[in-house]
Amino acid sequence: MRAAKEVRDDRTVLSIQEDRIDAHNSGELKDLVLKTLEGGAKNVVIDLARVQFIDSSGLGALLSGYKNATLRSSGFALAGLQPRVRSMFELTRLHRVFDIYPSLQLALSA
Amino acid sequence: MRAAKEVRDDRTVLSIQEDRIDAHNSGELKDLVLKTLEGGAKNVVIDLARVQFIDSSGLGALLSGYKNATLRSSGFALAGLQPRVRSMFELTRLHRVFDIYPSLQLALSA
Amino acid sequence: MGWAVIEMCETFVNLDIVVPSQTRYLRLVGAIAEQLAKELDVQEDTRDTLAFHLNLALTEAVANAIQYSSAAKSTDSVRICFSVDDAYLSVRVFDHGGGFDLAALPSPEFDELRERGRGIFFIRSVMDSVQYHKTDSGNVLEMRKKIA
Amino acid sequence: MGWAVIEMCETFVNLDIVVPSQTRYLRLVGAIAEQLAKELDVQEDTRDTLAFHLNLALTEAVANAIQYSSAAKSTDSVRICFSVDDAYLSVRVFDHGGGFDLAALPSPEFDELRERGRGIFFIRSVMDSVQYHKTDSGNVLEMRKKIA
Ligand SMILES: Nc1ncnc2c1ncn2[C@@H]1O[C@H](COP(=O)(O)OP(=O)(O)O)[C@@H](O)[C@H]1O
Ligand SMILES: Nc1ncnc2c1ncn2[C@@H]1O[C@H](COP(=O)(O)OP(=O)(O)O)[C@@H](O)[C@H]1O
Repeated sequence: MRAAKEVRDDRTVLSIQEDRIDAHNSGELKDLVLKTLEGGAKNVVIDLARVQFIDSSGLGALLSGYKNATLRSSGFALAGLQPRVRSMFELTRLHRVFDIYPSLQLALSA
Repeated sequence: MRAAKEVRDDRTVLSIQEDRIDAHNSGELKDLVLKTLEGGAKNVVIDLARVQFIDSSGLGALLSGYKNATLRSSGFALAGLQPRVRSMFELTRLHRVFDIYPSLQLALSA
Repeated sequence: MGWAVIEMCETFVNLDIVVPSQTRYLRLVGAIAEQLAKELDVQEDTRDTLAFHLNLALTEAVANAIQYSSAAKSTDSVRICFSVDDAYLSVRVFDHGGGFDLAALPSPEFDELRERGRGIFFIRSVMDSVQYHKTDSGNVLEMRKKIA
Repeated sequence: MGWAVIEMCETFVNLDIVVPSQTRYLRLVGAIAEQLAKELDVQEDTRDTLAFHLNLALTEAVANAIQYSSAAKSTDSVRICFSVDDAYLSVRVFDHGGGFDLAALPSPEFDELRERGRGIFFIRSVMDSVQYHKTDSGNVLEMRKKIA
């Protein structure tokens, strides 16, 4: 999984550089988020702007991140969902669970 | 084979509406050109601007048109070759045989 | 005055593919499914959605075939057959695992934030019918989608 | 300061496809070949050319397999196998016709404006090696291309 990590003020941004998240790389995404939280990040934003496709295991990895962040009282937000990705959240009603922003910029200024 | 036929002044333009010419539709291209010549067209221009791919049978269909046109003392020109299509003519040196214009507009004003 | 000379509108498809039982092939399988959707004779405005839905259904089905077979044989491969009969596209994904009872599978509880259990739900959401049965050549998940 | 977290760079490919012996499948076969080229771990700037070349080689090879087999059996299908070993992509196209002697095939005479006889020439132009042999499971045209 290619991803870039960047700290901006109090937020840690993980920008996913893959166009696709599926059972082949969702385990890496899960580990990456977990390590970031274990490293002390208190406000994690996942930028999904480059991701054109996500499957159920990818949603699972993000849910794992969300639950872990909540346990550690860290913020956990998603940004830049492309139409196909957004539809996966809507079908499973997970858009009501996650804190979702149209773009990274809006997530950072929230 | 989807194609549009249009008469402009002394020229008959066949605009190929397919993005691909291969052994599945090259026979139709050959017939189309032949019928156009049999219909009395004296100056045929084939607009290939939409064609992104042509195989050896497609080149064969165009050669058939070229030879038929020559037999009937009709002009026969090609226009709008996309890079992959152009490379096929160059590999077989057929760009030295055909009358080729970068665009339909240039072919019509020639 | 342009006019269409000849137009072919035949719906077709009959494609068999075999890939190793490894998740790295999911992307390729999904891409082939999208490609195939683009070759189908469906309305322009629904083509992209159909492509996405086939990609998703195949990704989920093949991921399951890989995951629930791999205990049985790690050098396994997954076979996928696409075909069109009448107005339906049918896709079959074979696996060589222990199988399961599709009809007995409960719908996911959306309020429980479990990390798994949404694959079949997605397949059911985007396809018109889904069946699973055991055959002599392995188990097969058959997914059908109306395309005309 | 962004940093790459994990990067996977494994070259792979092992794909078997079977289509009916009909020219309408050439487009799909070509598109799958392009898709596959895009999944290979080759340099960005050569990827599009590789995709084109695989599309062309497959289109020509499968067209021949269809044309020179069809006399034999019209309900035939064409099998195509892609695989990577070392730094080579190898593609095999099977046919069930009478076969031919590839080595004895002359190069096309460019000055003669014949309508046919450029298919193998194109395959040879875009691939690094081409072989044809008879096997128990039919004749096979094997094309190899260095990709690393
Ligand atoms: N091919 C299969 N072979 C055996 N069991 C399967 C197969 N596909 C699905 N299942 C079963 O159905 C359940 C639900 O599958 P799915 O909705 O894809 O969720 P997940 O795989 O994330 O658990 C799985 O947990 C598994 O028990
Ligand atoms: N799969 C095949 N089976 C039998 N003969 C073949 C096959 N492929 C090619 N050939 C022979 O090689 C010749 C050259 O093939 P090719 O360069 O593709 O040109 P074309 O098919 O246009 O004649 C063909 O005319 C045919 O005799």
